[in-house]
Amino acid sequence: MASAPNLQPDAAPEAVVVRFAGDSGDGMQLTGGQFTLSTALAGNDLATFPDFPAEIRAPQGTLFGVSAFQINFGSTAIETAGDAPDVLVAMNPAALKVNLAALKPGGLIIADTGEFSKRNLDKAKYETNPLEDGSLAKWDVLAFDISAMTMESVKPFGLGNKEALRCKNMWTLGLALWMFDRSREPIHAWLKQKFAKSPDLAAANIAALDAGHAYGETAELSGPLRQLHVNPVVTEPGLYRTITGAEAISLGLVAGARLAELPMFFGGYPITPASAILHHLARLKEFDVQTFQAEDEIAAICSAIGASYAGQLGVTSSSGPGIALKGEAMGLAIMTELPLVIVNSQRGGPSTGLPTKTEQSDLYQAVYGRNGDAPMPVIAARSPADAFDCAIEACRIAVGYMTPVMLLTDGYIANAAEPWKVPDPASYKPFPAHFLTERNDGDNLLPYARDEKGARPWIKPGTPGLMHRIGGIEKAQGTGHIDYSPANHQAMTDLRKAKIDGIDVPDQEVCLGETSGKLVLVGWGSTFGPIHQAVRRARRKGRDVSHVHVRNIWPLPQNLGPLLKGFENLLVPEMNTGQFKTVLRDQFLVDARPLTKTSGQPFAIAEIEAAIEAYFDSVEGNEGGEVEANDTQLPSPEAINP
Amino acid sequence: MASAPNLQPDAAPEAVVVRFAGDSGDGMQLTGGQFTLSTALAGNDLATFPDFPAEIRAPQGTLFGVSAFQINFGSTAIETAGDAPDVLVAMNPAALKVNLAALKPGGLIIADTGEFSKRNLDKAKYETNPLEDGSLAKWDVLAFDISAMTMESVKPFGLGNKEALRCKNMWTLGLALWMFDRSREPIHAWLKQKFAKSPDLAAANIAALDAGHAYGETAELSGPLRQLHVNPVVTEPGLYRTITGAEAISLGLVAGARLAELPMFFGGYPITPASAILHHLARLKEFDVQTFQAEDEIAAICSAIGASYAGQLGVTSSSGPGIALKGEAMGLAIMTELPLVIVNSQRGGPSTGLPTKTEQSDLYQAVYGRNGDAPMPVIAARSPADAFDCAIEACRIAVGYMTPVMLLTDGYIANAAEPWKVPDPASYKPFPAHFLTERNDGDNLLPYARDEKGARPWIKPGTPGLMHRIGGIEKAQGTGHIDYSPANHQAMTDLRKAKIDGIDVPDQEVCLGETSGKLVLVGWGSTFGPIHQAVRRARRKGRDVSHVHVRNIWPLPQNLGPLLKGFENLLVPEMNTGQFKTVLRDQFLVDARPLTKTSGQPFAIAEIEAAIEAYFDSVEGNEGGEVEANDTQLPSPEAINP
Amino acid sequence: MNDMTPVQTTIKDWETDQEVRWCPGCGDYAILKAVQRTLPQLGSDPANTVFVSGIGCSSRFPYYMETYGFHTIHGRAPAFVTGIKLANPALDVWMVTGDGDGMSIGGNHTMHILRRNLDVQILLFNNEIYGLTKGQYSPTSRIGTKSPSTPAGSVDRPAQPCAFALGSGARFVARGFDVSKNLPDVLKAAHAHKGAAFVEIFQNCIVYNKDVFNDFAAPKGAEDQQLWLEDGQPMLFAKGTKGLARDVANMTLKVVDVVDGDWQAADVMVHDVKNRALAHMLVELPFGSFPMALGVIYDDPRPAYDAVVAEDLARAREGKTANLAALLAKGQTWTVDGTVQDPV
Amino acid sequence: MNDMTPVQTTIKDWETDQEVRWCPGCGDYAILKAVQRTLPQLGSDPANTVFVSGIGCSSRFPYYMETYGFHTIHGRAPAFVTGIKLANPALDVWMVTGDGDGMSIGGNHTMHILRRNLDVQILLFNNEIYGLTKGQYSPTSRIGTKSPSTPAGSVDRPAQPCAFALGSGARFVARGFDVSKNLPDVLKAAHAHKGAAFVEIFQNCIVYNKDVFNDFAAPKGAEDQQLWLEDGQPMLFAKGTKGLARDVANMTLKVVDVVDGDWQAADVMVHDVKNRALAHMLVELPFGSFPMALGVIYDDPRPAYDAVVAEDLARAREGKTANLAALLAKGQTWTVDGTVQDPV
Ligand SMILES: Cc1ncc(C[n+]2csc(CCOP(=O)(O)OP(=O)(O)O)c2C)c(N)n1
Ligand SMILES: Cc1ncc(C[n+]2csc(CCOP(=O)(O)OP(=O)(O)O)c2C)c(N)n1
Ligand code: SF4
Ligand code: SF4
Ligand SMILES: [Mg+2]
Ligand SMILES: [Mg+2]
Repeated sequence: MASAPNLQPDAAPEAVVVRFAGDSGDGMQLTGGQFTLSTALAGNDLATFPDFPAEIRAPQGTLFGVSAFQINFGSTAIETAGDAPDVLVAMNPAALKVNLAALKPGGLIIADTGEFSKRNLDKAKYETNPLEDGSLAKWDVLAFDISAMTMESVKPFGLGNKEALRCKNMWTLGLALWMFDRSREPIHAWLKQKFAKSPDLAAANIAALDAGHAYGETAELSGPLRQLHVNPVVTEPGLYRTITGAEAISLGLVAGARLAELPMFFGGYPITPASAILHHLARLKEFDVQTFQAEDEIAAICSAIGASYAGQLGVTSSSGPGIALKGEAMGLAIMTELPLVIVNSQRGGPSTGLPTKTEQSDLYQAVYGRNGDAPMPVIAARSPADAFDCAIEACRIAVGYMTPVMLLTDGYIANAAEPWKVPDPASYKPFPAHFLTERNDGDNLLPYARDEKGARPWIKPGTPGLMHRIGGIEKAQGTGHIDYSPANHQAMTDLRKAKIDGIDVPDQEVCLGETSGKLVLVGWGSTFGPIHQAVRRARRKGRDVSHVHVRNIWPLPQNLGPLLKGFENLLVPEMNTGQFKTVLRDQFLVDARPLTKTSGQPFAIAEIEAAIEAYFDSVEGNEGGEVEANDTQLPSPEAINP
Repeated sequence: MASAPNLQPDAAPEAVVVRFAGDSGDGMQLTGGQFTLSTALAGNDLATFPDFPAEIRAPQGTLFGVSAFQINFGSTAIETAGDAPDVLVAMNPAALKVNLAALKPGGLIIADTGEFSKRNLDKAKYETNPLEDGSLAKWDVLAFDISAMTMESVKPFGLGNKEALRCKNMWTLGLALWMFDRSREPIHAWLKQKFAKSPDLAAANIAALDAGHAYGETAELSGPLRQLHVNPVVTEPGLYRTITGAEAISLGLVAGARLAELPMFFGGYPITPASAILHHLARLKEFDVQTFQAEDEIAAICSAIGASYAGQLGVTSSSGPGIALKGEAMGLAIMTELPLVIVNSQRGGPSTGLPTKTEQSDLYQAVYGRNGDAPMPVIAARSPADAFDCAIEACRIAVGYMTPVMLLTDGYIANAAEPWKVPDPASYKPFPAHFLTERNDGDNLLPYARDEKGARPWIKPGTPGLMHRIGGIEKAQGTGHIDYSPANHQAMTDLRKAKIDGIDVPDQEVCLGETSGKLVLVGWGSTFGPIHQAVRRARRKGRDVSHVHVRNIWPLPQNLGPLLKGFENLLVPEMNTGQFKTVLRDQFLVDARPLTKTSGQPFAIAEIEAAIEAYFDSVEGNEGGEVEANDTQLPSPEAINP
Repeated sequence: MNDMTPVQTTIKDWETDQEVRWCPGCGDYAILKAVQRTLPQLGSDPANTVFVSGIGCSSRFPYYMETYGFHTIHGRAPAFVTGIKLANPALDVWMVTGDGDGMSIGGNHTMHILRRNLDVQILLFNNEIYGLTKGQYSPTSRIGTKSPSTPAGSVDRPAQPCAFALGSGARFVARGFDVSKNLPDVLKAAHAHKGAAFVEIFQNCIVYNKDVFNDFAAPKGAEDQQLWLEDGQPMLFAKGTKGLARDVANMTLKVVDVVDGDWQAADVMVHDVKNRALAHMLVELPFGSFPMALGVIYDDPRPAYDAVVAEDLARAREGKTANLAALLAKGQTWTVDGTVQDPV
Repeated sequence: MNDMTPVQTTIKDWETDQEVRWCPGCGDYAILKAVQRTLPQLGSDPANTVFVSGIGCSSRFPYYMETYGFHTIHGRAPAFVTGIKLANPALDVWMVTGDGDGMSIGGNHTMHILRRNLDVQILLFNNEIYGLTKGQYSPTSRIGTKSPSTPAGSVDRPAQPCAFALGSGARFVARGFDVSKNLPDVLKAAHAHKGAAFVEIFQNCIVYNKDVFNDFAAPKGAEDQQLWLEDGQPMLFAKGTKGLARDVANMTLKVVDVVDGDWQAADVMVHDVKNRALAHMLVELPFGSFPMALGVIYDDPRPAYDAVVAEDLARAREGKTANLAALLAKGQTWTVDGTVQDPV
């Protein structure tokens, strides 16, 4: 296995990337999920990424019916699901065909010969059997009849053919557990609980798991199969779990409402990849959460604004096309100065675009996409775990400053999972909402009076004596009456702007490297992982390069300008045609160069590394540029749903 | 009248500003219109601006029922309706109250004492009669009973009281005609034609007109009333008319469709101040124009896209809040690469904002306001007359590049009128649309093949053999089939961007001053007038300052960057909080400083002049800043309609 | 409506200090007065009352009511109302919209608030025109309406708000007109109905669509064209000289003459506000050959959306404790020393 | 439909080279086949036929039809169709939408295209679920529908597409279901109708809302619950053993038994596709106590919008010459030497 260095038998590799791929029906996501748990228990850091089939129920054995799960785990900090896999488990020809290109040269292929029938080969558009025609020469191939061995192992339990074959994924998992020297107990426990109602199934799956594990032991002696030990990573002690971005945002919103001491009203309309948040919150009613599936995105945001007006924390969520529809209503929330959190799970655009691909191309829309001078805070999550804190921050700003806030995430973060140190809710500082209970100007009520932060009072309908009218027409300072007078509009425009500009945003930190120097990579959102890893690798090679990752897109941290000016060169990697760089250039007049990628794929670490090298070799590309697109990159989830 | 220099009896003033103000019922717009014609006939250059009452039918005599018409005319190029009036005609107390603040110190007030009754004074919230309590000391006042004199003059025609009084405005016009030494014939002719059906009314109005004129002659001997002669301006010979921005855009669209040899489909939904375009086009059906009033803005743009798909020139139009709703559909037009013209008549924002006030605050929305990487050309009209050519340019780009185009105008341009040298349609180069009639790749059809400009072919449904499917999901290069592959999305994103970046935009010219130097004012849209005048005045004082006015907001002219870099300082006056400056700083990394005004009012020349002076005196303000808001500026039209 | 302890108020308590800015003679004035006169009789509490509107002349209504008021954006009032009521079902919410606001841009939200049956009074001021934007024709304008956007007259078939409401699933449909003395009674019935109460109010836009309803809504002289419906009462009009009877063959209605008030003899049908089939016929009666059906046409309550949602929430929360820490630690967890917590 | 000279085609001519990507067993396949089988019988010309859709599983339909096709954005198909037909009334346009696309986000456009009566066939695939976004409940889902967004079951009252269509002013309303052998006949009737033809097609989403229509649409065994309507024929079902008769008192319908096929004796009512009152009753029949009304429920044409608009344009253009130069020089003009041209 010479050419896959980190699979050297005796060396303990720093990180390994494994991809489980099979037919939608083969239960690859389950296999991956359990392998992830065992990996976590083994103390490795990890990142995973699911790769669903494009269709909702694709016909069996077809290319577009392939489902895969990739995990990257290691003994150092892992921040991406990895560029190219070291190991590919292919449960059928289609799975092999679709995922082969991504496999590292010299990587290992584990294939179930039982599924490489003429019929399946045809479905996968293979003329000849790749396992036999030598086309896989540059990889190590381990092909054997997993189907048969599974059947064999579960015979005692007298399952039907179909049911018996369903245990294949556990057999495979067993083999994988052995390969990376993992304990089977947690999986046993999990299976017992999962099939509590049908002990036979539980036993059968366990038998398959053990059989796969046993096969590894016996087969080791010969062939390319070797056992590998990946050392645990040193991490803070504490309670951990894996979490996806969608889960983290949902939980963060719940925590945020808690800290604001408000019930939450979530007005949503299904859209990929945002729906997951609606689904999560719909199950949390007992946390004073109410979810409302509106007739469209406009009604969703308007209902959320209505709820905020009535005294709850209004939240709405969508993706690009749906966010576009909410623009007019955002303006009303800005004009009426009501709190609101708007979550945008970005996907490939424009238009319906690539609903299941990830992209960061809605930043312009978030910062600039409204009629009139309509300033609105924007926050971007860098990772699944980070999304939790970002959601809380969004709630804090919305309630504290009486303003809508846009929270940006994307398809990658929404679906990717990573270990998360379960936080103690008590460790967060509460920011209770205050409601006006009596007139605030002697006998007069001033709905548009302002506190030291520039925020107006929040007045709940139903409060005796505080009746007043608000709306989308320009309001008079203080009274909030309709006022078209020039001086007032000038003043109100300034006040709205000053309020947002003045939000207390934490100072920007440098997440890796010096606070000044030759080159800084400025990122935002889900590019954190690849940028961070690339910068780390470059620094290992002694490059003077730093990584700055911005969470507060608007307003920007006070110290960001001076900080960036301390570097000779700025490179801004984004999954768009260069949107954040516009904000930086406008605000700080710094020569931020874009490093763009719009293939619907996350950056590969290597791509960013290459751009850094290009800079230091000062060849073409020094000025940034665009990443070569290729089809062999980390795929994004493939559920087609626009 | 010492303090109103340009009203010196014998000197021929360079320019004079007159405002006619009265009750909605007093026919001030008519008076203004006719005075405008006579001014044009006298060979003066001019600019006018109407100031409608806030309400649709305000009660008589009330402050919010005042209707005014301002005209600025002179012997040099006139580009704004003027800062402060030299002459104010006030037909009632309310008209005086509302407009007095705007009047130049030492200016002349002409008031109809007949209307200064206790009742009207109360309605205007006057404790005492301003004509008598000396509160008008710093102005020249000419108060006499116009009502009575009008009644007197029309007695012979035995009109009813109400009808007789309606002739007041003609009496006033007569006086104004005399004041500025104008011929009455054209007005006579016009009145005869207007009242062709009731000769008595015609005669009465003419009598009133003549009486007012005669009054001037006799009264001249004594008092502040003097006759003034404003010399004609030297202008190109030819046929002229006055035109508003809304008319110019409508005519420009008609001309554009003609030049493209296409029928026009206009899908609109009423909104102030955009409705006027719908109204104009609805009357031009014989020009192969079809207008469709949709159920909302979304349906309006979607129907226009549908029409473009079917082979017509689709056009849609709205203002801020309506444009916000169109964002998602714009993305579809960008993805399907269909021609479309989107007109945005900007108004004060955010939200419903100030529907009848003017602002330039939708530039961010125009350039950046869509989900995904969705580049779209943006053009901005600088004046009513300019709007005609801009509309043609928008059509040319839309059809030539198969793309939606945004045309920006605003409430000021839409309603303001200026003389327009009627163009010869034949003088414009046609840009006929081409439709694909047969397969463009041998036996294959490639709906997403590209011509040298990067545009795809336009294919009309109904064409035999060219059946194909398009939609909002990412398309494969060439075939246009659904394609989610990374390399394709990267390529298509690049192609869409390159097509727009490559649009042949005319080089930027310097409209006043040198092509390099100390200071350049960079404007766009309706700020042209005040910037131009201010720069002209400053240059007269010997200031090294130039004026660059950008029509092509996106993509920007190729030479704009180098041009701007030739100046030491850039000042960008905008009626927003500084939006265009973002585009300039991002694209050229030049230190463009904003000079902002967001009072819903156009800039006054003096405000920009002051900013230029501030720069040269290099005191505070050098860095631009924000214009002092005050309520005594040129008002924008006041029809309240949101 | 919503349950509340009655509060003593006078008409004055419902007037704001804001100058009313409709055109002199606009039908909106009469409606405003009718509403302000009705609320004290309902014992409503201004502090607990919310008026929500979209955009239009009609939608400026909230500014003139001394209650909580939200003048939102064009056509979306129902969505705001939904959020308000779901957040606080105790509020008494009135929605004011126009034929453009509620039937053109807002038609979809109108449908869904009716379908869901949110507890709110919906007043649609139908003047068959876009007043605020200066007189373009609206979806309810009659064919041939000349307007700035249809100089040669409109060609669209007009929408029928009450038919649309029924088709959308409305459980309360009523009609009135601006200057009608019966308007307060219609408003009271709407308020008494638990759930979405849809009231179409014909309103005279004297500037852009003057007197288009005069055939039945003229201040006087048109009474004979008004069919004022009352539950359990015969459907009589024209001072009892005419009535509506069953046309059995076609399963529809016909006009019959009533001699000396003997309506039984004339087979005049008795109005039943719970008869949905009848409601469909009444809202679609071709005016001219038939009178204009006014008053409460249909009133057959179903559980209100805000109420069922509240129950649903209560059920979901029942017996559950909201332990955030536990929620965060849910699922498969581990501690760095490697023991599993509650494997799922 | 639109007038055209019939073209000879076979089912093959209507199939594209694109791989059909619905879930195996999805009802959409059956509908696709029914449409592809019907078009040759109509003599339709693929080059003159346009399929327009919004977004949803159903809305992917155009990709599988070898015609012109536009897969637009969610809920807006009717607006695109309107632009297409007004630009070129000669095109034969079919619109495909879903219960989410057409009744949720797109409800308003659905109403207005029906109200205006644009000449188009509207096929609404009603699977009572959001298929493409993985199974959230839709506005037509029944109360209690468990879905990712309603884990405890939905509480909204469902919308009724056909009732909504009638309330919106539809002049043609029909129903069918995916695997029904009668579907082609329903499609033909829709195509024959000049104006907006609304067809609700019950469709089985076997993944997220499996077999919810089985009570009347099961491939076999449910025939007795189907009331197939035919103009001029008695409203019989259950193999002629049952029928619908007038409930005169309530002016509605009731189920009666028919003995030995003597439906007259049982007073079974004869279906009249032009009877609007009857249509209202049929689309709202409570299923269970009544059968499901299928086939052409209502068909009473009115002038199509695109046709009247075309006439309106012709009228406006009649005798007028389009002289652009003259248009530009319209109004009060002057030449610099100061003489007025045609003072208005
Ligand atoms: C998004 C948006 N589109 C359009 C408008 C312009 N607009 C304001 S009110 C109105 C129609 C009003 O008609 P209606 O609802 O009947 O109210 P009325 O004035 O007749 O009472 C329109 C089109 C707007 N304010 N916002
Ligand atoms: C503006 C916008 N909002 C939401 C979506 C997500 N979306 C796509 S299809 C769909 C609903 C589909 O339901 P239906 O119309 O019933 O079609 P089906 O899949 O059931 O055939 C939704 C919500 C979208 N693509 N665009
Ligand atoms: S325009 Fe019509 S509806 Fe609006 S205020 Fe005037 S009269 Fe009333
Ligand atoms: S999800 Fe349902 S509707 Fe969509 S393709 Fe699958 S079965 Fe058909
Ligand atoms: Mg109206
Ligand atoms: Mg559906």
